[in-house]
Amino acid sequence: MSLESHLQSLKEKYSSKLILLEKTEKNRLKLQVTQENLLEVMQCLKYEMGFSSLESIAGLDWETYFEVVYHIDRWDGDPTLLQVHVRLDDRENPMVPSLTSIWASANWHERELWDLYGISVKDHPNLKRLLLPDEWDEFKHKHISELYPMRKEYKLPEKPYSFKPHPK
Amino acid sequence: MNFKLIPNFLITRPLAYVGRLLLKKPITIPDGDRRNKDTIYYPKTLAKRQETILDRDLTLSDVFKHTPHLTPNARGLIGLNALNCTGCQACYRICPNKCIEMVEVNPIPPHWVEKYKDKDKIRPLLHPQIFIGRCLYCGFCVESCKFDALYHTPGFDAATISKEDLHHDFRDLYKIYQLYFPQEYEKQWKEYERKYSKSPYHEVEAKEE
Amino acid sequence: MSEQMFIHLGPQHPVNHGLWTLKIKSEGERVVDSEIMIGYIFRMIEKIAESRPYDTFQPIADRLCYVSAMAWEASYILTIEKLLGIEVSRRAQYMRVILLEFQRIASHLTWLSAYAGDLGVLTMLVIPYREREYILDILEHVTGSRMMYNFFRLGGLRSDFPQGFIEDAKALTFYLDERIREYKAMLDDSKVFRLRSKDVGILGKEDALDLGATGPVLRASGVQADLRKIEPYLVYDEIDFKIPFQKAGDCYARFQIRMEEIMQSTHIIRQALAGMPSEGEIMIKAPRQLPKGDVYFRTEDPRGEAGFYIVGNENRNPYRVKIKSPAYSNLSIGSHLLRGAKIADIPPIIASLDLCMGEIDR
Amino acid sequence: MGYGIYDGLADFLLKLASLILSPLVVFFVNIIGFFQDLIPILHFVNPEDFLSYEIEFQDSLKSTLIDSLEMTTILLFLIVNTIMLIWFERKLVARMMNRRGPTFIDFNYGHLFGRTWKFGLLQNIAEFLKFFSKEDIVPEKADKFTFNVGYFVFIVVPPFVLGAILPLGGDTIIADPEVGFLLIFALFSLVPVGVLITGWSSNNKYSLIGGFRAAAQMISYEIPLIFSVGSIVIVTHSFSLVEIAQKQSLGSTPFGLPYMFLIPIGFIVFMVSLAAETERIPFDIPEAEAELVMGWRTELTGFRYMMAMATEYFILLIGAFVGVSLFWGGSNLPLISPEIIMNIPLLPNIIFVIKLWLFIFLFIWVRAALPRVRIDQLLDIGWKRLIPLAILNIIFVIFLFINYPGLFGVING
Repeated sequence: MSLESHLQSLKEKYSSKLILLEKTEKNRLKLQVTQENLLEVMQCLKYEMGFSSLESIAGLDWETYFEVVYHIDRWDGDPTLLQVHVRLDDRENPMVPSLTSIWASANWHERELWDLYGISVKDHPNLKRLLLPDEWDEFKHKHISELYPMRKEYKLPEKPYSFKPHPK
Repeated sequence: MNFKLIPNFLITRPLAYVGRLLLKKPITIPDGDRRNKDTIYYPKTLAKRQETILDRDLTLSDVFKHTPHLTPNARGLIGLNALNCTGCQACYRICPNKCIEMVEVNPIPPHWVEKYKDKDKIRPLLHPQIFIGRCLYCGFCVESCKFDALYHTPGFDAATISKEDLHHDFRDLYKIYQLYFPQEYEKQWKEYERKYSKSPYHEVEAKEE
Repeated sequence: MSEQMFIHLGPQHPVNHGLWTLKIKSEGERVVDSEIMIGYIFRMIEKIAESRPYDTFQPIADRLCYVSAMAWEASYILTIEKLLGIEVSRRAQYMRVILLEFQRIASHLTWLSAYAGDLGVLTMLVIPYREREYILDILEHVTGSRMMYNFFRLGGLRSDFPQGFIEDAKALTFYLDERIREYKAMLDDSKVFRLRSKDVGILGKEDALDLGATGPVLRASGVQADLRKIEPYLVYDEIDFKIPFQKAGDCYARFQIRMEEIMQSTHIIRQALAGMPSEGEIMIKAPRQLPKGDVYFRTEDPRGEAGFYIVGNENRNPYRVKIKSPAYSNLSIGSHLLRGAKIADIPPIIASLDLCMGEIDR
Repeated sequence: MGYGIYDGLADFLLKLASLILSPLVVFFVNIIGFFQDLIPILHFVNPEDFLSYEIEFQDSLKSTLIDSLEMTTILLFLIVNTIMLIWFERKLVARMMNRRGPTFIDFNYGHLFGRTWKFGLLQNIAEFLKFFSKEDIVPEKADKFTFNVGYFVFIVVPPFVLGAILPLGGDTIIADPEVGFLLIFALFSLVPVGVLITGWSSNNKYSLIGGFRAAAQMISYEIPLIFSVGSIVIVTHSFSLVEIAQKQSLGSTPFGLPYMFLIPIGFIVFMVSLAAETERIPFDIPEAEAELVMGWRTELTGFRYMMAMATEYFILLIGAFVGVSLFWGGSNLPLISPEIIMNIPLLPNIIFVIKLWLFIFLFIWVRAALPRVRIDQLLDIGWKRLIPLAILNIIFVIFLFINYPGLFGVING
């Protein structure tokens, strides 16, 4: 199944649901999907198209809305990398369906997404904090921006140390 | 040595491999000055010499006597040739960890005063002060310095007793530069002494001797 | 002894190379279930990358995985060059390939000493470091430092190779070939080593793809996935080399693959040394800003497929840098591999995944 | 010396007591003897049989006086040998890894050919003293009694008691009871019990698993050990090490070959099971550093740890003593008649010690080359490979013994 045939089969099957589908490079595909039919498209990708492994899930905070970027790729036959964008407009509690049922490797990536961005994941097997310590909530219970470090509101201190002039 | 000749019954080949190592001369801690100084690029690697094994058995007490001689382009402590530095703050902007702080030189040195003779106001001379504790030794400041004032020196002993000493003042940097580039230092300092008598960079030495 | 026992292989334990916790629920000798907890050296590097000019992030990209610093530097700089569309001179590309392959050999040698050390072969705990010392020495002469090189620049490298480097590099490759053949006598031919490695931590092909294995772990399960062949970057398409892959999927297959990869790397280095054009400028001036747009570029790191997803937004600081780390996905397989294994098998399985906590915790 | 097992045992116990407390015993025994002559009331028992016993007691008194000096020398040899064994192993394992091993703590043997000649001989003596200064921690919730006494009785005492029965060359031996190496193996089997008790009573999960594994391993490897040695007993009709060693000289076996060449399978089985018995790589699972930290020795610190480590090497040394006398022919060399060796005063002892250290070199050689075996593989090898091999070996030896009696130094069948 070469790259073009992927393109064609995706177009006719989901012409309505896809917002954007294009071929960016030699073996790269870009796909924009809405949050509702993400799960369905992913299932089709995995079982029909043979996109066998999910590489990484990246969260993106565009101040007014969130975006989640999935990288999925296949190795057998004609290896291609598919980049799927999902836009989440709801800023208070953004939510993404979990893909662990399709790709087991999504487990850790989704836990990290929830841990650093606060994008909750629906029916994820064990949604716990992965990288931050479990007591992180008590440290920063003041404001939501303090809770999820990768959001834009969470500012790093400008100069983390004080400069003492040389005693000479 | 080709181990295929030894019949492989359960564990005979590993024993042969280890036995051969037993007979080989053991490698010791490479001595400090194992590099002959004439070639620019000393091949410590095996390529040029069959064995890099030290002929003298180095014991622990010897290690403290020898300072390892690093390669000429080693990226160790940073030295500052204060006479070239014009305080353009290129290093201050480029530093990834914000370790560099520009410090004003209060008794303005004579070569700077002489530069602004005709103008009415003398621009304050700034020199970098590096907090070596946070420094990544990445070398961006040395590359970005257009007046080749900052140098990488193969120095590595930045350990100090108190945390304050980690802030290398421009005088410390000048001393490091002098330690590792003695010829250039002597040449420039002699010529500077001929023109002007004293400058703030050298007060420190006077006090210490 | 059927009642279950909880063993807590805490952060500091000889079996996990680096700081992470392995909680095991074991029944007698067999591991029933295990849970992996990471995040002990979590530095939020992705946030640091967002608050810092894009070209000064490189020394920190070095420190992602301290054993293969050059590989991470290369993937960061290549991603930025792809985003900015910078052309690199052929000589610089050849030089990059040589340095990357040396770094791959050094990383595999470190892995070998960790793996053999866990199995108890005392000699092979020490010998690979002797070879790695020679490689670090060559890299020290080229870049100035032994592990954190910071040698890549936009458009090429910081400085040219020193005089006399080419003969030494070639001689070192022949020396390494000889040593790797000797390792086979020490490890491949010893029955006890095969006894401890064969059929341990078996990973099927579907499981490997589903669980997201990369690099030698994936190739050990029968998938021919090597980015240097599939998405050739730099000058890998002009150099011919084979991708070693096995079907067994156990620790022994991973060992064989890594040894074969070292042999391939020395082969690549020799070809690159021969094919390197003699002139070509080394470095260009870094442009002021990152353009609007995003790029995902992946390179073949010694541990697997390392990728950077960088989003630019007309600013000197990148808007978002997502780091895809191979050891992170390899470690997530851990609990699957350990299910049903024996307690004495934990060290070989964990060591065969070649973990490096710097890039896992980021 | 063969006047009845009971008396032999009494003689051995007397000698053993004198061995451990030899200086005191010598002084104490003399005083009793002296008073007995002065004050007859001490003959509280019926004087006749006591008298006869007394005469025997008198001349055995003289032999204790001579033997006690010999005993202290042999005991000192054993202890010094154990310590130097640790140095020997560290130096050899280091050289097999292409590095130099301990060189720093030693006298300076001068500068020759531009080298400071130092061999690190005092390294293990320094460590020996270091362990004395280390704090001796008893884990808080540990079972105090068994941790203190159980550990000491079962791990440290048997090897030191064995010191009395070990031959050192031709006929220099403290007490040579007929039971010979049966007594050695009997006391060997006490060690796993001690290991189990220490592991269990130190209230630490790791040492518990280590203790169970050690017990499983040692028990399962004693069977092939005794089978392989049994095949020699069939041939030589005696348990005492000295006699077996003498039988492997020029007169009895063809070309004076030791039993290693005549019963090769027995030798291999003996070596493998001895490696497992003394927990050497590739069988040192109980303290497999990788997942069990230090196995059953995790909670031992300071003096305890030093005793445990010294005992481990002492057991290896005793294994080497038994191995050399049984399979390598004690102080006899092939093609050289034993009389020549015996006449030169110290030669048999020197040959024996050289053979001893060669025997230990084999273990160190294997230690540097092989990885550790898993516990279930270890038990597989023990039960499925070694025991059938050992039985096969016995059958083979019996077949040889019946058809070719001259082969094993037994003249008339």
